[in-house]
Amino acid sequence: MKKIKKILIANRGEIAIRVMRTCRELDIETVAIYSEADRTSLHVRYAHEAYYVGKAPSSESYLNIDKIIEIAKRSNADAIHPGYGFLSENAVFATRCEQEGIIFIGPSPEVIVRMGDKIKAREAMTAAGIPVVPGTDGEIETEEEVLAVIEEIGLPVMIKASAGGGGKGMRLVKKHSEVVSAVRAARSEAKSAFGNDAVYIEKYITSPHHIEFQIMADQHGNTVHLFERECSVQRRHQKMIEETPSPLMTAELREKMGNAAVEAAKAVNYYGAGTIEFLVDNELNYYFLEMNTRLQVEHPITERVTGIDLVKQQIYVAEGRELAFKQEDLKQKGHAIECRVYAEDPDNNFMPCAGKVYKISTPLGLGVRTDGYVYEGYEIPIYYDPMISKLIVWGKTRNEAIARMRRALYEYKITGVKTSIKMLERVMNNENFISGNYDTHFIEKNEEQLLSKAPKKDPIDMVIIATLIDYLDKIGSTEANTKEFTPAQSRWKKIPYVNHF
Amino acid sequence: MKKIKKILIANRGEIAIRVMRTCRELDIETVAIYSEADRTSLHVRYAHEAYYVGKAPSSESYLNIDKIIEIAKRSNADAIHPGYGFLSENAVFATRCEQEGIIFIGPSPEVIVRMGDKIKAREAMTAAGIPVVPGTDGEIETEEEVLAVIEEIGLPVMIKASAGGGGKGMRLVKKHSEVVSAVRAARSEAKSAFGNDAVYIEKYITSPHHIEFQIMADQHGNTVHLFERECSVQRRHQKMIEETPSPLMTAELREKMGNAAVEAAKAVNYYGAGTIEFLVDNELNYYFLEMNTRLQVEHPITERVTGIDLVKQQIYVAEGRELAFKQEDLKQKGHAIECRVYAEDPDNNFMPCAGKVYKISTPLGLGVRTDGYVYEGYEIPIYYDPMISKLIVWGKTRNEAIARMRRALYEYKITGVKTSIKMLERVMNNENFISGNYDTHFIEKNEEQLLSKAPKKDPIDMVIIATLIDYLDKIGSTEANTKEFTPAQSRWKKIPYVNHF
Amino acid sequence: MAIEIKIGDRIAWVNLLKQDGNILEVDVDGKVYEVDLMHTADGTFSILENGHSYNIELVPEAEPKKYTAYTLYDTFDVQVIDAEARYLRNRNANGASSVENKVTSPMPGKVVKVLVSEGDVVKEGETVVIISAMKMESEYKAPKDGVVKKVYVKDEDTIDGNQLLIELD
Amino acid sequence: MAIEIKIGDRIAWVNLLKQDGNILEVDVDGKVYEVDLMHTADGTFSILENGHSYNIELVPEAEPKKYTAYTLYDTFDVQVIDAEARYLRNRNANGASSVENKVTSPMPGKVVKVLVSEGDVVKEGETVVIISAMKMESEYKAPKDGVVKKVYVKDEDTIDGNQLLIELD
Repeated sequence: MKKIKKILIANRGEIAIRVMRTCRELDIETVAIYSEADRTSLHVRYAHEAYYVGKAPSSESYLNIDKIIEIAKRSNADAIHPGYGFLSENAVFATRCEQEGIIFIGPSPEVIVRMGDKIKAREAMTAAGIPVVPGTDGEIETEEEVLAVIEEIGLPVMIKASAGGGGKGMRLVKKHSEVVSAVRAARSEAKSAFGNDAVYIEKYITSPHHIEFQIMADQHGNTVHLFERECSVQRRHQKMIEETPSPLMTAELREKMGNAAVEAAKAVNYYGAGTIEFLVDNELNYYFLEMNTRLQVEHPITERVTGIDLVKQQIYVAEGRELAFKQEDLKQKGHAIECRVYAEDPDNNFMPCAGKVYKISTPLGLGVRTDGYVYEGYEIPIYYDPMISKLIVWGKTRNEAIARMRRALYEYKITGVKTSIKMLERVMNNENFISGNYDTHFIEKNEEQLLSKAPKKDPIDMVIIATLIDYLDKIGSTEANTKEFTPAQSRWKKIPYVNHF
Repeated sequence: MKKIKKILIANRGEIAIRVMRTCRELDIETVAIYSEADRTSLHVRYAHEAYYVGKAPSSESYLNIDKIIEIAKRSNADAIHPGYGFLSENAVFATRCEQEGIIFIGPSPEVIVRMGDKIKAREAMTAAGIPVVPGTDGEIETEEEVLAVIEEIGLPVMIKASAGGGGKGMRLVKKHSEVVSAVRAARSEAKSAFGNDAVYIEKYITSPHHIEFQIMADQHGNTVHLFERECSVQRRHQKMIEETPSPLMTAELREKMGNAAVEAAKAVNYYGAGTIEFLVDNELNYYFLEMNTRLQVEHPITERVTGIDLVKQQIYVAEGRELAFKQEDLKQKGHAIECRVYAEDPDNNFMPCAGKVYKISTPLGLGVRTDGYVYEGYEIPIYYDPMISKLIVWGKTRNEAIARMRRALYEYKITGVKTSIKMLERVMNNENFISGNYDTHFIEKNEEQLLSKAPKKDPIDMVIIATLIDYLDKIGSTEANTKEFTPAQSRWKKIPYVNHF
Repeated sequence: MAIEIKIGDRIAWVNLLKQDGNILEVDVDGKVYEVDLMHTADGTFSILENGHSYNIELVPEAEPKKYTAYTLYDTFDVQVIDAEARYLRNRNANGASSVENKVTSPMPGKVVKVLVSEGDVVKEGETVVIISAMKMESEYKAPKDGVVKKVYVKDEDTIDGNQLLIELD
Repeated sequence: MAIEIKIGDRIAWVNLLKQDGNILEVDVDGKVYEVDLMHTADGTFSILENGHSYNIELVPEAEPKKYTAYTLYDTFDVQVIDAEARYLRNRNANGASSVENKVTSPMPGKVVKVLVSEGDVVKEGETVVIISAMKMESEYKAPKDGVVKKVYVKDEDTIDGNQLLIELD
């Protein structure tokens, strides 16, 4: 067993900081890499060491294998944690790490290749007796091929990046006229996200539930699951809200799917943290969708109900330790929900919205966790994912968790950029969500309530008064702060004396 | 059963916000009161309604019973939550609430009188068969009386405020020469904190552990305990760090003391949340010390290991509901630690240190909770308690919790005022604390390590360089920002182009 | 001092009647409010009105005297219309440059592809530019039938928010 | 540009040799560093030096050119000693007003009781003023034997940090 002393985190944003936090708790030194757009990003400042990796576009920085390996060697890192996205499911990278004697914190390159290739993954699952989503074989090389395949299996279909994940490089096609632009867009996204623009086609299942199981396995053949996550609230095929337990789940189904997930992992000699994604229909039939051979964005809800730090376990497994717990030691305690906060405009088709953050109030107190990375004055770059923070709450019951999430979202204020926060609040007030009655079409089906603004109980006249005062203050402002050296000031405007009603 | 719809919080600071958070989760409207010093304090801005209650000194504001009752009636509040300190253990106030038809969220006035009078409390406990701390009867009226009592029972003794709690109005006396100033100081503190300057004397037990049990009881005779809190890390007789479970505790002792605590509560027909404080010696003998008939500062660690929102339970009990759980439903899961962050100077005898907060970085991520109320630019008033925040962490084991607390304290940066943060970090690195080997004299016994600064692995030359640049920037600053209207700016200094090594 | 303030579609007439430190008397469209108002230079407002506690954050926009206002439940576009603003507005009204001729990008991003050239004939709804921001591509379409008058960007350009991309005739 | 910077007990001589945007070459007491330095106007510094990432927060004190510096492990008092500061320092040195004659309060608070009057004879260690801040009372004692020359505060006064309370002869 090799004790890891220094880890390079080949990522940015909230996940880089998430990993570094656990490293600090384990007394492991951290090495950050940063692109030209990220010199003042928080992960650079949180790390013990930080090195420039390349230009802003990810293909020249966070996907630059040679440069990352060079930095790892230069800084004497024992191991590399890839986070999610970028190189986390890149077998070439995992192989390079192995060749250079650097521990890749993740499964073996062989498993990444096999599970990353969605076709091969389906074959492996079928062999292990696990039902798979109906679909076609093989990857698609040209747009003409797509049209040919659609002729065969009919519409609607999903165009999916073969190397995909995290909802990137996916497009639903309902009409022939959409094919060309859908393929081009999926390709282009896949290229910049994964460095691989191959896509394939899958039959589109109507009204499914997206439920996944968290797997943790060591290098000694011990494999457990850490229960399910319900991830059906999605927009643009990207998860928006996750919860555990799933409102759909029964104890029997949980055991059956959990065992299937463990079997699936064992079938490919999996080790580390991984996720088996299933589609579940309303009759509770489930189909293997894909395996993500990395940490998921939504891993914190599993951490909250099981009490297991998944990053710590990833590092322990990478060191070669045996898992310290067995399946029977694991319990789901209470209910956890995660809301992803995106810099985007929910009123405008969820269009990503880069820009400068003006002010932030972070929700705190009982049962609330935030994993974010932006700060006041931070300029969100246009080059990367629009997710700026994750808000995770826990409650003894699902109702308590929903009420707490509503409270936390109320407290969460990020100004200067458009975000999904108010939209997420509306989900927490949605009757179908509250009753647990939703599938992956939740957003479309509840569009009217979700996109309509709340009745105006708002103090519009107070906004007008505030604006007036700010305006008068600015035009009358003669006290331009030109003093060179000034100590800390109260930010509240000085008035000669404070009155009270 | 009366559903409470609106609660006035007769408090300020972090506990006012703590209570309001749960109110928001329960859809209960909140009414804040504020003194002249608190117009821009966070609890005023968090509440639905806010009313001015009086001048800055607490005797004229947060202890002003008439005015608070007037505001409660004017705002149509159904109930008043007193928090801790101020009027939380004031029977006159509880009685007034009852007379005015306002629910006081706490026990009956009779119980407050009985347990607030430490002498009567001791009598009740002795009658219930619970061992009490050896001490003298009766309150002390004059300083001469004190000297007479000391003649009888000998030194050292503790001077304690009869109405005391939270470490206020307590003074240890070892020498005769200290008596006069100790009594005067204890009195004066008690007067301003509780509006009652009566003090009494108790024999001082050497090297005790301060361990308390959380009680929750409804108005239907159901009483449970929510396990212990170890509160021995204290300075100036005020708690600094609390944890649960206690490193000293055994399963047998826990059951014995837990039962004693439940018996103690039942003996006085207690309802609501309360705490039975015990002194425990190294032979694991325990003595009833006092009962706090209110929420404790350190309640969050109990919430974390039991999953119970104590404020929610307080409100439910006040509404007349039965407890939804029995003793056997309660379990301690994992380990929780709380560090209290005071605005004080640990290098200067923990002297309180008011002033303006410059910047704050709040620790976030897995297993971390903060309950605070100060913000950037906030001016901490000189009139109230110096505690500005509580940092609570959870870990699966005590070691994981300590490592996490260390990480969280590392992330916690409050500049502009002196705080206890670095001192708390040194406790987390103290060998005796890590091995669980400590009593109430922990700080004195470990003074050398706790007050010495860490070896200078610090980048002093980097501080010098930063200062140089700031200086050059300010003297060369011709770009005084005199523009009236400017949009959000990145706060990082603009440079023509960013270079990288 | 009375001015007009535009909030959403509403234009309110507002007048500060009296100011005694933090206690203000303000007339908004004929309704008189007495408020206790505290604020910071960077736009954080705490207003107490008739017991109620209101928090408002004003974020200045790039254009002077324009704000985005954040309240508990909503976000508003706010604009102060003083004498100067009225003058500018009147002057622009004479210029009559219709917005409908222009394709602009509301967000910063990168130009993936410009699909038209100057002089091209385009139909309403036809994609003219593709912009990529934060891994998502958006297609910008012609707002009406017309002829491309001017193309302001080219492939690979990095663009700011509210930047003009294409002008039609 | 070379200046002196006092940090704790050390006085360092520091010289900015070269500046290329964020890349600086700085000489500190003869040791030359190449650093990548980014900072905000309000004193947040991110410095990369030889791969290491350092975070420093500079908080300006009431006195010009004085800071409190916060690093990962410690807090430092820092002062820039430029020509002006040197001049002032030399001038004060001639004035020779000894600190040991004065009782000052480092923190803001409220005067509970002044126990001496002008002309009183006091002994070293004798309590002269009681200050209350945040519910705790502190006793301020005479720094040496002497006679009270001047009393600057009275009971119930609210005082600032670093305020002079009593002067002895």
